[in-house]
Amino acid sequence: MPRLLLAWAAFAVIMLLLPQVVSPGTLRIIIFANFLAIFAMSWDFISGKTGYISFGHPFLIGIGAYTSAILSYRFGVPVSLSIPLAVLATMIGGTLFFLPALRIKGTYFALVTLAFMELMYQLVQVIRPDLTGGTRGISGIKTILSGAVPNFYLSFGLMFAIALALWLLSRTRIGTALDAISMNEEAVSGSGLNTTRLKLFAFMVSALVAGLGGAFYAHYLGSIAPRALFDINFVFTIIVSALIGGSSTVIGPIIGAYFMTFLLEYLRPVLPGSERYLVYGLIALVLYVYQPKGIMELLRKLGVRAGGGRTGRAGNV
Amino acid sequence: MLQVLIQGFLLSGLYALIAVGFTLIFSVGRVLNLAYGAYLMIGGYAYFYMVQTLGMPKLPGFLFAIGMGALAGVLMYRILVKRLKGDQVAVEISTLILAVVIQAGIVLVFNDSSKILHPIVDGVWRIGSTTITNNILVAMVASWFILGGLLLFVKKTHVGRAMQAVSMDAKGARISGINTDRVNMMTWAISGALGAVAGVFFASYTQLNPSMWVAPLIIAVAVVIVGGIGSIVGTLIVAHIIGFMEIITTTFIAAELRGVFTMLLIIGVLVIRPQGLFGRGDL
Amino acid sequence: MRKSAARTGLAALTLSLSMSMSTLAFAADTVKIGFIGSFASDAGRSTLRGAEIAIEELNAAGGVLGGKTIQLVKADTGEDVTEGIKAYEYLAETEKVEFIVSGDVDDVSLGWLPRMVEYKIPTLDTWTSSITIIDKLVEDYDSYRMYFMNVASDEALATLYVDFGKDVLAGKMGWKKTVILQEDTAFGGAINGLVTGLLAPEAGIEVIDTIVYDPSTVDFSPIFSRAVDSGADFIYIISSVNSQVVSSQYVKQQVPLAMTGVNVAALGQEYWEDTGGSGGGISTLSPVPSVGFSLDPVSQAFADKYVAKYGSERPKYPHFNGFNAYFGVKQAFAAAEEAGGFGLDAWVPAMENQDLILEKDGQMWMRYGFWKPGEVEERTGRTYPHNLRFDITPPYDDGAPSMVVVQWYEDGSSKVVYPPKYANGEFQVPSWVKQ
Amino acid sequence: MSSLLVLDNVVKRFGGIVATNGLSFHVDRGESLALIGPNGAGKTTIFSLIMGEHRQNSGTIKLNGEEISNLPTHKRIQKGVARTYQVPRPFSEMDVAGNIRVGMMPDNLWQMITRGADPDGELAIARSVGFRDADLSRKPSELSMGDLRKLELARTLATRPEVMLLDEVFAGLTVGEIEQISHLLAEKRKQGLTYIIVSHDLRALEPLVDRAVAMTFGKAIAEGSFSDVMDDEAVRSAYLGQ
Repeated sequence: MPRLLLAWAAFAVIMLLLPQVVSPGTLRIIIFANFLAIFAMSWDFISGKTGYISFGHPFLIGIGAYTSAILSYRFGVPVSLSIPLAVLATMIGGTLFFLPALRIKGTYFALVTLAFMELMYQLVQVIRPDLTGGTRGISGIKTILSGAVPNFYLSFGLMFAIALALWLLSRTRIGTALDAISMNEEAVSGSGLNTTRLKLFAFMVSALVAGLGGAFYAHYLGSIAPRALFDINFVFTIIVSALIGGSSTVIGPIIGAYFMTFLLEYLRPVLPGSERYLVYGLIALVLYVYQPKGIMELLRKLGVRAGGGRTGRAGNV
Repeated sequence: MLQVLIQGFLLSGLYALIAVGFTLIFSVGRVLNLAYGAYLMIGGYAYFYMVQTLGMPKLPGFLFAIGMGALAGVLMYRILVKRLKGDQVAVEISTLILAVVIQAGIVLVFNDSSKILHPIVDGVWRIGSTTITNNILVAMVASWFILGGLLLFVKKTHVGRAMQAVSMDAKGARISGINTDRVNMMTWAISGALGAVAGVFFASYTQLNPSMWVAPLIIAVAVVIVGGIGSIVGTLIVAHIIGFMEIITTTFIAAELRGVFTMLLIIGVLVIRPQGLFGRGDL
Repeated sequence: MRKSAARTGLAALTLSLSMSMSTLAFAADTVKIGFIGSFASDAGRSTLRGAEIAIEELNAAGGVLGGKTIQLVKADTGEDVTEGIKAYEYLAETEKVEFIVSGDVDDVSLGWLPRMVEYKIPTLDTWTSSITIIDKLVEDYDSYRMYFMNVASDEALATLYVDFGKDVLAGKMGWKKTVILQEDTAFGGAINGLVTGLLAPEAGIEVIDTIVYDPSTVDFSPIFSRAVDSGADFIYIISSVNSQVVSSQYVKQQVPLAMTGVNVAALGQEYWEDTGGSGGGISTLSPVPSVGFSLDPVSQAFADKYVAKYGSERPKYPHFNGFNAYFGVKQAFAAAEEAGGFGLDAWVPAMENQDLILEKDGQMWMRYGFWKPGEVEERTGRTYPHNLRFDITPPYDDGAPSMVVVQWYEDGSSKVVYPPKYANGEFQVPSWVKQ
Repeated sequence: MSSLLVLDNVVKRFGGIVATNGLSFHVDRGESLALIGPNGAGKTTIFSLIMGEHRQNSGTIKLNGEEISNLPTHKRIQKGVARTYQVPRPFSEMDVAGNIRVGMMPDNLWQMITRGADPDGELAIARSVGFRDADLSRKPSELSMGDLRKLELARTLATRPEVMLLDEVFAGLTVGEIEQISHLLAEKRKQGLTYIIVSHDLRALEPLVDRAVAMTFGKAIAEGSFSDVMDDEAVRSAYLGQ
């Protein structure tokens, strides 16, 4: 435990020194990676941990982003208030997400969440476009900080705090119990635990993270649009980040998010046109099919080989 | 009223056609093929390329589209699904990624702009203010024929019965000497071919564009969820529920709420009756 | 595992360092400008190529700002809002461009707009026509002053349509009632609001029903049935998303009612090819210059050059934003020459003063100029800072009209049918519509 | 001795099939009971009903005099019942210690977060079912069938049940493993654990129980000491008739 904490601290120190060495352009990429990492961690807390696969995670992120954006842009609510309210709204949305999970799981649950996202996409445009900005969304949302370096620190601080909190949480017995749900839900209730309450807890944590991430994301971007948020390509990026990194770990989604973001960005100078998305998708596909457990597993295997067959415990990080 | 009836039947026929290939994979392979919409796209673009770019006659164009769809199905099965060995989540996610890849591929080859297919059959006729194009009529009739043919195929032929057996109990089928791998591959090929046919009709209704795979996928998902997996007849019934609901919403309530009701129906059915309206039967 | 993660991090660091080094190498004798837009769409490509031709000409004529060569950096948005923001950041921070020309749809422009305000990079939009952006300049000129839009904003277009309604639809065709078919988008809502408010008082055309539809509608037959049953004389369509679907289903179903309005898909020469010829009889409002529009000699020279260079690849003929990008980039550099660079305090007023008048047959044909802040347009009584200087008062001697009405005939040709000054064809209804 | 678990006139139908048909029996504190009967007699259904995995159509199930029929599974476990399954279902990616940890957890989110695991307690339970200390870090995939049964017993015991329902604990085990488990159960019985056990292995069963209930077609047909039940006419014919 202390050794791993040290590793976290080292990670933080390296990242905090980063603006000294890399260009603002790179920092901007990292900012997006940080937000993607937050979303992927949020996804993973429901889907990786409890095994309830969500195909509609942008539903939660979108509630967070839209609530804070509407409150601050339309009603002049200060960001310090609009973000907590957005998180609250997202958690209420998370309860909606949770209702189907009481009765269905697996594929059907995934499809309901997809339907939730689609519904949200349509409703945002139809209901009160004077508030949501309809199809065009809202532009000119108040930003919290400006400039690459401050925003890097903000996004990294947020991401790091969430990651550390989730990591600490997953090391408690509740983390063990949630992992157990993904393996065998009946046996968890057969161990005298209220799985409904545990799942609700996981959904609330996930919604909290999604709401927090979504709200800060909106205030970082300065603009939101339904087409960018409630989009199957966004779902794709979140899920693939979590899986390619390594599901049901905390570090995994972070690695995955960084990998996916940098991959797409570093393809830009080489392939400026639409070939970029093709190559990007193909790499994701091949990596996923080759190693569904993700980069964490690859690293673990490498570590095992290098360490002469010692069984690594990287899986618990 | 007559108008709603006519338009309802026409649209529902198309929806049934779209959903049936998806149902097939879901009930036989027990996996959700999120790249199903891509078959429609591949079929539509293949037909467009042959007929409207190269100027070939319609029939070879149609056959080419079917072939491409079947090929896509087989490749998907061989390269992805088989490798993932029935891990449902892995198949869902990898087919989702694949759909995004195919979309990027289509953008690359055909560019981003929407394309319109000529009607496969020309001509219109009119009942009151209702216009019926022969094209849509043919799509509906074709849909009925294909669904009927599929039903016969599944019930009467050897391969069809093998598919049925696999859909009920894959392990049992394997023990009783059925080559489940081949049956699965056949199913993927047929599903791909059906998707391509649906794609040509769907595109001749609407348009071709690189993100066209999402809408039919959602229709297929809605039909399968509301109906419950399996049953070809169930697919037909639910396609009509959804088709008529859309027409009624558009005509009497508000045209912009078209999709909202479909989504609410999916969520409602899944939460209240997770097994679907017609249960989770076999093929 | 820790070690290897650190190693990957290090590799990423060196890679990004080497990238920023390479960008420095050029700095001395080049001016870097950026293109942001969708590479896969016809309109996006038109913009890019328009800008490329302008740059080629400027470089060939001895360079800019004391003999520097212009270098163009391209960033694809894929018509995705988030990718648009990343692309803008890439141009601004990794490539450090001095000026950006954009060719993309409304929500993508609205997406990167806050980045523009932050980086303060002069930006010219050639496609987006969203009045909401111009409104931001009205409200907060100082923050947004680096923004220019050289296409008439959507609000201006509605006004021209009302004139068309009065002169042609009511005047010539004798139509008195219309049903509006509006797609459920912000664009649709904006146009509908303006047109509905003006049609009855100004053109004497009554709006008897409005049908708002979902742009992803598969089957339009119930919608057309409702329109036909409404008893209107014609359908007024407002469609910017998936517009081909509406018009091709209209043609395929041979809806027995004339249809005119805004159909964005019909703005490019590829419309005929893409609809496989099933797009005849459609008329639409179009920005200037458009399909069927007869060009002045300067614009024609550009179009010829474009066709010679790119004529084998889609789009074979520039869309309106191709012209806008060509002239806009030239104007941006002309302003930069005057201002001694792209510093906002000098460049913005210089750009505001740019005024390119293109003449045909001895009279003003097209005009690339901008409304100045505070300058009131007479007819609407409001200001349009940094929007293309459009003219919505006939006989349009003070500039180009905001838009023209374009007609696609059933034989695949297209002409401008309104306003009379620019018209080279007649407004027609499809052959299956009984008069 | 008070009756710990009492089933009274329990009826359960699945569609048209009657799985238990007015079944009544009880088990006293400290007692051990065998539930025997041919395949399809409804033994496993009884366990499911007691655990709340299915709900009976009529009849009552009382634990310590309290009706538990309307409680969800986890509440019933908190009241003191627990079961093992015919096919062991461990948490596949957790080691032995982790599996036991889940069983030991209190059903209280706050305590689950704030209080850490109890490795000594886990070790004690693991040892009590015969695991060696080194086994604690092994994964289920590395365990033999006998060890999986032990793991299931350990996880179940970790919930500190008053009465345990043991479903086919000997199925799929080698002779040596059967002996081991029998020994273990005998030990637990001595310590005062109450259990109901279902098994086809009647020989292994006999020394482990105080009393037996024989059932067929969802009904109890005989009750009494193990040997009396086995000698019963009806029981013989039910078994032979099969």
